[in-house]
Amino acid sequence: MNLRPPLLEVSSITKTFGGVTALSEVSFAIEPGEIVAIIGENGAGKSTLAKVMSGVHSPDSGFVTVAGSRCEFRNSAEAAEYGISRIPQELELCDSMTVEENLLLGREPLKSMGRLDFPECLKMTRSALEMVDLKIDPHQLVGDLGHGQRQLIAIARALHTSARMLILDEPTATLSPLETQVLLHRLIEMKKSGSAIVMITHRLAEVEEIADRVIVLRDGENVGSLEGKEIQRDAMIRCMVGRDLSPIEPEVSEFGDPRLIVRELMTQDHPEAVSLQVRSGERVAIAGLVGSGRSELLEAIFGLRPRSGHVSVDQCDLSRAGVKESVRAGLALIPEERSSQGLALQRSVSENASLPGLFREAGRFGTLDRHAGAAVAQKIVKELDVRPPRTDIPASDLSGGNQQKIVIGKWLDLNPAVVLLDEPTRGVDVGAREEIHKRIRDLSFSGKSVLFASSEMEEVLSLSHRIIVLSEGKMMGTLVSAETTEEEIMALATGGEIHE
Amino acid sequence: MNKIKGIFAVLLAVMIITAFISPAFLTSYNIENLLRRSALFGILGIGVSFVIMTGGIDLSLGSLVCLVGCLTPWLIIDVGIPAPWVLSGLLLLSLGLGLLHGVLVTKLRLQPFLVTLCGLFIYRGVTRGILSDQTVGFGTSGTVLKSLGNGRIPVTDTFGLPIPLIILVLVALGAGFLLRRTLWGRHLIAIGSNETAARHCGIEVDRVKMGAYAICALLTGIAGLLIVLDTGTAQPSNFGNFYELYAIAAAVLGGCSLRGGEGTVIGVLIGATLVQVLRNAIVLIDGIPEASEFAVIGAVIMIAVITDEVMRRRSGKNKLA
Amino acid sequence: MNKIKGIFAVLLAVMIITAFISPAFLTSYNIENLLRRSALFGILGIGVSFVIMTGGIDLSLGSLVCLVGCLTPWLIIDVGIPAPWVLSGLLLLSLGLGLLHGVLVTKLRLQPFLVTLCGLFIYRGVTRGILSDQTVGFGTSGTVLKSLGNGRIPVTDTFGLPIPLIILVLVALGAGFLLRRTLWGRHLIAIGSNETAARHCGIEVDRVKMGAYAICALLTGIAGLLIVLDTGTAQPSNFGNFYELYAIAAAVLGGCSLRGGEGTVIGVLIGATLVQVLRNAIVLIDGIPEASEFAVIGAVIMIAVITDEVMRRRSGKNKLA
Amino acid sequence: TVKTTTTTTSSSAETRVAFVTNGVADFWVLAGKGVEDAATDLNVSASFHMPPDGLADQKRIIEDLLVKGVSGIAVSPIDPKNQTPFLDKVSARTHLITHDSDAPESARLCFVGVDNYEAGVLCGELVKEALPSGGKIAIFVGRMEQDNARLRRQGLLDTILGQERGVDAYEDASAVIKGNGFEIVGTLTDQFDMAKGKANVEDILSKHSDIAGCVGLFAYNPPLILEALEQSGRISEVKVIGFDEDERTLQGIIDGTVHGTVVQNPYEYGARSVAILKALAGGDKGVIPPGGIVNVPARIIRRAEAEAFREDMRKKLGK
Ligand SMILES: Nc1ncnc2c1ncn2[C@@H]1O[C@H](COP(=O)(O)OP(=O)(O)OP(=O)(O)O)[C@@H](O)[C@H]1O
Ligand SMILES: Nc1ncnc2c1ncn2[C@@H]1O[C@H](COP(=O)(O)OP(=O)(O)OP(=O)(O)O)[C@@H](O)[C@H]1O
Ligand SMILES: [Mg+2]
Ligand SMILES: [Mg+2]
Repeated sequence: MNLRPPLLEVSSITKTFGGVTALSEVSFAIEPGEIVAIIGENGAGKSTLAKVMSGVHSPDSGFVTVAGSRCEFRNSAEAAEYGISRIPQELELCDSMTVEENLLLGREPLKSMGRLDFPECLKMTRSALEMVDLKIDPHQLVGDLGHGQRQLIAIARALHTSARMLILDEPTATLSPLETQVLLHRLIEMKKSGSAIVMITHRLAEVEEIADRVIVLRDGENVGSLEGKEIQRDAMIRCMVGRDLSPIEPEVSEFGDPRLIVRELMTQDHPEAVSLQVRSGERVAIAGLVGSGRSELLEAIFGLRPRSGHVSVDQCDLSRAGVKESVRAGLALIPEERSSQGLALQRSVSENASLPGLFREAGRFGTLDRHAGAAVAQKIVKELDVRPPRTDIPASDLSGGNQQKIVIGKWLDLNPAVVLLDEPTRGVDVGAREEIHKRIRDLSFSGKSVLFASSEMEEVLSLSHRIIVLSEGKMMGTLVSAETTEEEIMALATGGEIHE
Repeated sequence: MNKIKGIFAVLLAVMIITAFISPAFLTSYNIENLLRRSALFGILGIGVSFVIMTGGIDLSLGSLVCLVGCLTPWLIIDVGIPAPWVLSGLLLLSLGLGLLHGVLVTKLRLQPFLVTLCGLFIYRGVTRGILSDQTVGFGTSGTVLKSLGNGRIPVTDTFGLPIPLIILVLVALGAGFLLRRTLWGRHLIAIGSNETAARHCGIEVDRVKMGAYAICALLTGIAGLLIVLDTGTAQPSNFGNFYELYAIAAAVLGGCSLRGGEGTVIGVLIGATLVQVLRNAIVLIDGIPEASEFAVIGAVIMIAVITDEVMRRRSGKNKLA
Repeated sequence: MNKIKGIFAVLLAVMIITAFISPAFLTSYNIENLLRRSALFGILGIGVSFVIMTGGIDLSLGSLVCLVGCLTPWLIIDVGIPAPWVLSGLLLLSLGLGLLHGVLVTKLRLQPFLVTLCGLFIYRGVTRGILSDQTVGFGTSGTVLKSLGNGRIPVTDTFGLPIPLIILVLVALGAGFLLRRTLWGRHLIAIGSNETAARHCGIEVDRVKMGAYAICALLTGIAGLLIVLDTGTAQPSNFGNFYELYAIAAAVLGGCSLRGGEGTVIGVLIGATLVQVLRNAIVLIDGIPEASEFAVIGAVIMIAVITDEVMRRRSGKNKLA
Repeated sequence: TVKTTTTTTSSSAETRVAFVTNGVADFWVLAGKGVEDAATDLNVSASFHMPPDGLADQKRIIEDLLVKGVSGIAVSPIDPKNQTPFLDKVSARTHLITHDSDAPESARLCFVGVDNYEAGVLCGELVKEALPSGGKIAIFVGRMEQDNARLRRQGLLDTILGQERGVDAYEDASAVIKGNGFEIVGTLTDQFDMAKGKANVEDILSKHSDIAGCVGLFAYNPPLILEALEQSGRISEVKVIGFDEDERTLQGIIDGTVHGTVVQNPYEYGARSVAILKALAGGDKGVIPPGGIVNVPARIIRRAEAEAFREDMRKKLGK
């Protein structure tokens, strides 16, 4: 071994928030040309570690060393000066600005006197977009893009900084296999050119594919690291959860009458008519690439977007209904972007969790009890194992995965007849993912209908009975899950492009 | 509660200092006056805080006070319509205008600041136009009616509860109940905290918001009535000028964030009282030049806000990001 | 650009209608007056739009106009300090006050609305206190200096370019350059758009924001100077009253969103011009009672805003969520 | 500098009197000077208040003064007719007199000042003198709803139009009024916004190329008229008639650009009010003249009197 200090080293970092210990005595080091994956259950402290490394949080004790010299970052700008760049778990983009402006934010090319160099800007933008294979007008407003495209922009921005040290916090949670492959490919290239990469993810297949080393966090502690051949799904799960996951019970599927009927549904952005039905007890997946219109379809069914065509739930015609009527008719939508669509982050867990179902507790004139909603919130927190199990803290104090549990819990508690889910297990750890999958299955066993969109092929294949594949808002076909493969889905999803 | 400790401390401090310097401060006549004035501005503050909690703002408030305040004596005395009709008509009008603000903000998705800024111009302009800029008032008549604004319920020989205070208490209790103990109130706060999320939860965002604007305008109308019943006369060009700023200041001092989703009724009352106590103190204490009145008010508000912030930081609950 | 089509259309409509009804509208004397007035309010509008683009607001603007406007003649005529010293001193003072706002907003993390509301009270109070509420003015002296505010560069026999217009053009070009062509401008807009994102991208949020408040106050100071040089006299208790509302209205009409992150200089200029043309039209056109002036202004602004919104919806780029 | 706002010249703490104006203006600053001088001479403690925000503000200040305990208040009611009940309440608690504008129906003990209508008549005479053959004139004023504005304008109109509508009349401010060779093209208000006040003059100049005279009813209006006229180069064509004693107005009279101005005597309002209140506090009701009006006449200042008048005023202000 040489005596050169590692590129970055964190030494016995401890970080607490109020009473909660997010990290305790975590140490690890990373060398140039190495890809380290950090895995762990929700709330294990992964994002906190990423934030400490990139200067967003300062640790209570312990320190960060870059190339041998000890650093105390006061903000992320200072970390950036050391070549450390981070893609946050929740997107941080400027919606009222263009793709180009977002991509170059904080590192705009300059001429003299602080003037921007526009031709150079455009050149850099093009090359950044190329890195993630995103074909998009650099002058489009970011606020007009779908979630997946926005995620790709965040990735492109970080990749293009050619940082010495790149930290990615769940970058692939909403990417489909195609975009994920592009990303992983880029990461390997960067690694070869000597960058160090830290990747946080719950998708263990990706870890197997690219990680040189895996660091496992549990309750804020570094409980082990795996290298080379040890990096295997089961080993990782065991290390993370501390036990094996119970195998899924085999199911008997019997479908009843259609509960959700959608006919000739058209929306503003994708004027392609979509018709589908989901029967009682059935689980249907919607698959497609980033921007294929999955979220848009779900939102349109739910009544969030202006639409034409027919939607009904249990014979109840919702064609002209708004969200409120949809909810009362037994429809629920678990949205994709939890920070903007799912939660009011500064409000308490209790307020957030009880919101959609609060009307059930209201008296004749809409009056509420002093403790209205508290019981519901307690129940959700307990059933979904939210950590820490408190309902009085603001939702922003929960880790990403735990926030997701609140979003799911608050809707499932309403016991809806038809559940629409958009990326249901985004950012959720393997254990909780199984738990959520189990609940979704239970729903269908009790005769409910489930329609979900997911970018994760494993989830699409294992959780659904049928798969509807979308491409550019058009239904490309329907596949039976038991008889299809990932390749077949992808072929359909990219169908539009291949024939071009 | 934590949010308003600082303001409350400053209010207490101002009261103690004034009482110490001027013996007149604690006379029952003065306390009665203070209670009446704070009540009037408290009603305005509570009104606007509903709108602020949704993340909106209402700038039209001062002009609406002008509209209602000037039309009341005009319709009753000059036109000769019976008082009950006038009062209920004008309150309905206020409610309607509030609803209109709500419709423009929600259905046409215009910025609340712009909509109510237009209201600020239009209501004052219309009032001035109708009255051709002439002062109106009750003259020596209408004493029964006027007791709504300046009447009192005697408690001791020298002290009586001003009627506006009683109205304020009712309004405050109602507002508190509405905000904390009804579905509507919870939805209002949810909208202010994250409108998209609220919409995703099936909350009828537009309806609730319209309600908030309507309540704000209605309370403004009530305050406008009480104020003109108290003063007895009103000038279209300056009646209610800047009241929107006093009301918003009271609401914000009382812990409402202009980004929405936060605020307590009790805080707004403390905020409204602080401004009135200050103005009273400036007259009572010799040696503060009246011309500098505004400077003193501004400075004390600033001190209150900073105290508040420092206290909150001390309590360590303050976050960085 | 798309954002201001509606406003521009309304401006054109108002101009055409006025020109049609009143032959005086297109006389060179009137156009000159209009240009000068629009220039003065344009400078204020551009100033405040910097702050609005960061997602903040500046309510102290009218009072700062008062402070600068009243102190200028007082210091020059009554105290007898040489004009160059006074001008540069007061502009420096404005800049300093702007920086102070910036520091309070960023370092103490106070709400901009509150900070500048205190400014609104304090600056007016201080001015009134210093001058004991007396009117100040240049009398018949200071004509050279005053030509900065009311001077003109003759172009034809009857028409000349008002000097304030030239200053405005310089300010507008500077502002446009700063916003669109420099790093600082991009960062400013990014902060208004998403402050956390900007912070995490390594932008020095506090510095940029302080700069925005400083520029706003400096431009306000310049406008205050020019206005008093134009009117020749100023009264502390009402000089500049409500100017913050006119300036903010111009900015918002011109496409600035109060949530920050949006806005164009040209839009602000159109917004400022619209308000001035309206006020001019009301006097020129017979039959509009002057008392209803505000009502007309409010109504036309409302029409402009709605036209704008409708046009934007037509263009189909409108989103729901 | 002059400390005019809360002047407390204390020596004998017994007698405290207060002088409340109807708003903030220079005019009142002179009155404040009178209050101050009288207080020193008569050895009483007098405070001086200018409510900035109209009626509600005036009411608030008077209430607070009662709380503070004063033995007499002199007030210029903003809306005498409607404030009568309130003034009655006040006079039940202290010695109340009115100045500048009267509330004859109320229980006030006496009134110090001149009728604004009379002042308007004087102004009308100046206009007729300046424009013997009539012509188009425009009137500029801060606010029309103030009683002094209405009365001044009515006195002016009645005089130049040769009519006798009297003190209770009100003629629509937006109407064009013709008669007697004169045409009043408009009465423009500015709500005390200086920039608007000047813009009003400019707009009238663009609208009427043949305007013959401009009348400014409030102290700051004549200077704004002069400013606009000088800039447009029509200073020699248009006659300017003013009110009150702004420095610029007086200079204009001396320079010949202003035909003349009507001045009241605010200094005397202040001084006499304090004297009367002191006497009343001492139980001397003899200071109240029969009829209850203490006349402090307004007068006309033309070129001949301007210099001397200005000297006198400066002396009073201690400049
Ligand atoms: N700002 C904060 N305030 C208070 N507590 C916090 C804050 N941020 C994180 N925590 C707590 O710290 C712990 C670790 O959170 P962190 O976000 O690092 O988890 P994570 O491993 O990234 O989880 P996930 O997989 O769900 O994203 C959690 O218990 C969380 O509740
Ligand atoms: N609010 C919006 N305004 C305008 N266009 C939108 C909006 N949201 C989505 N789109 C567009 O609609 C298309 C479909 O987006 P949608 O979010 O439904 O895709 P998706 O399949 O869910 O993919 P992902 O969520 O991974 O981006 C995209 O091209 C996107 O640009
Ligand atoms: Mg995380
Ligand atoms: Mg999606």
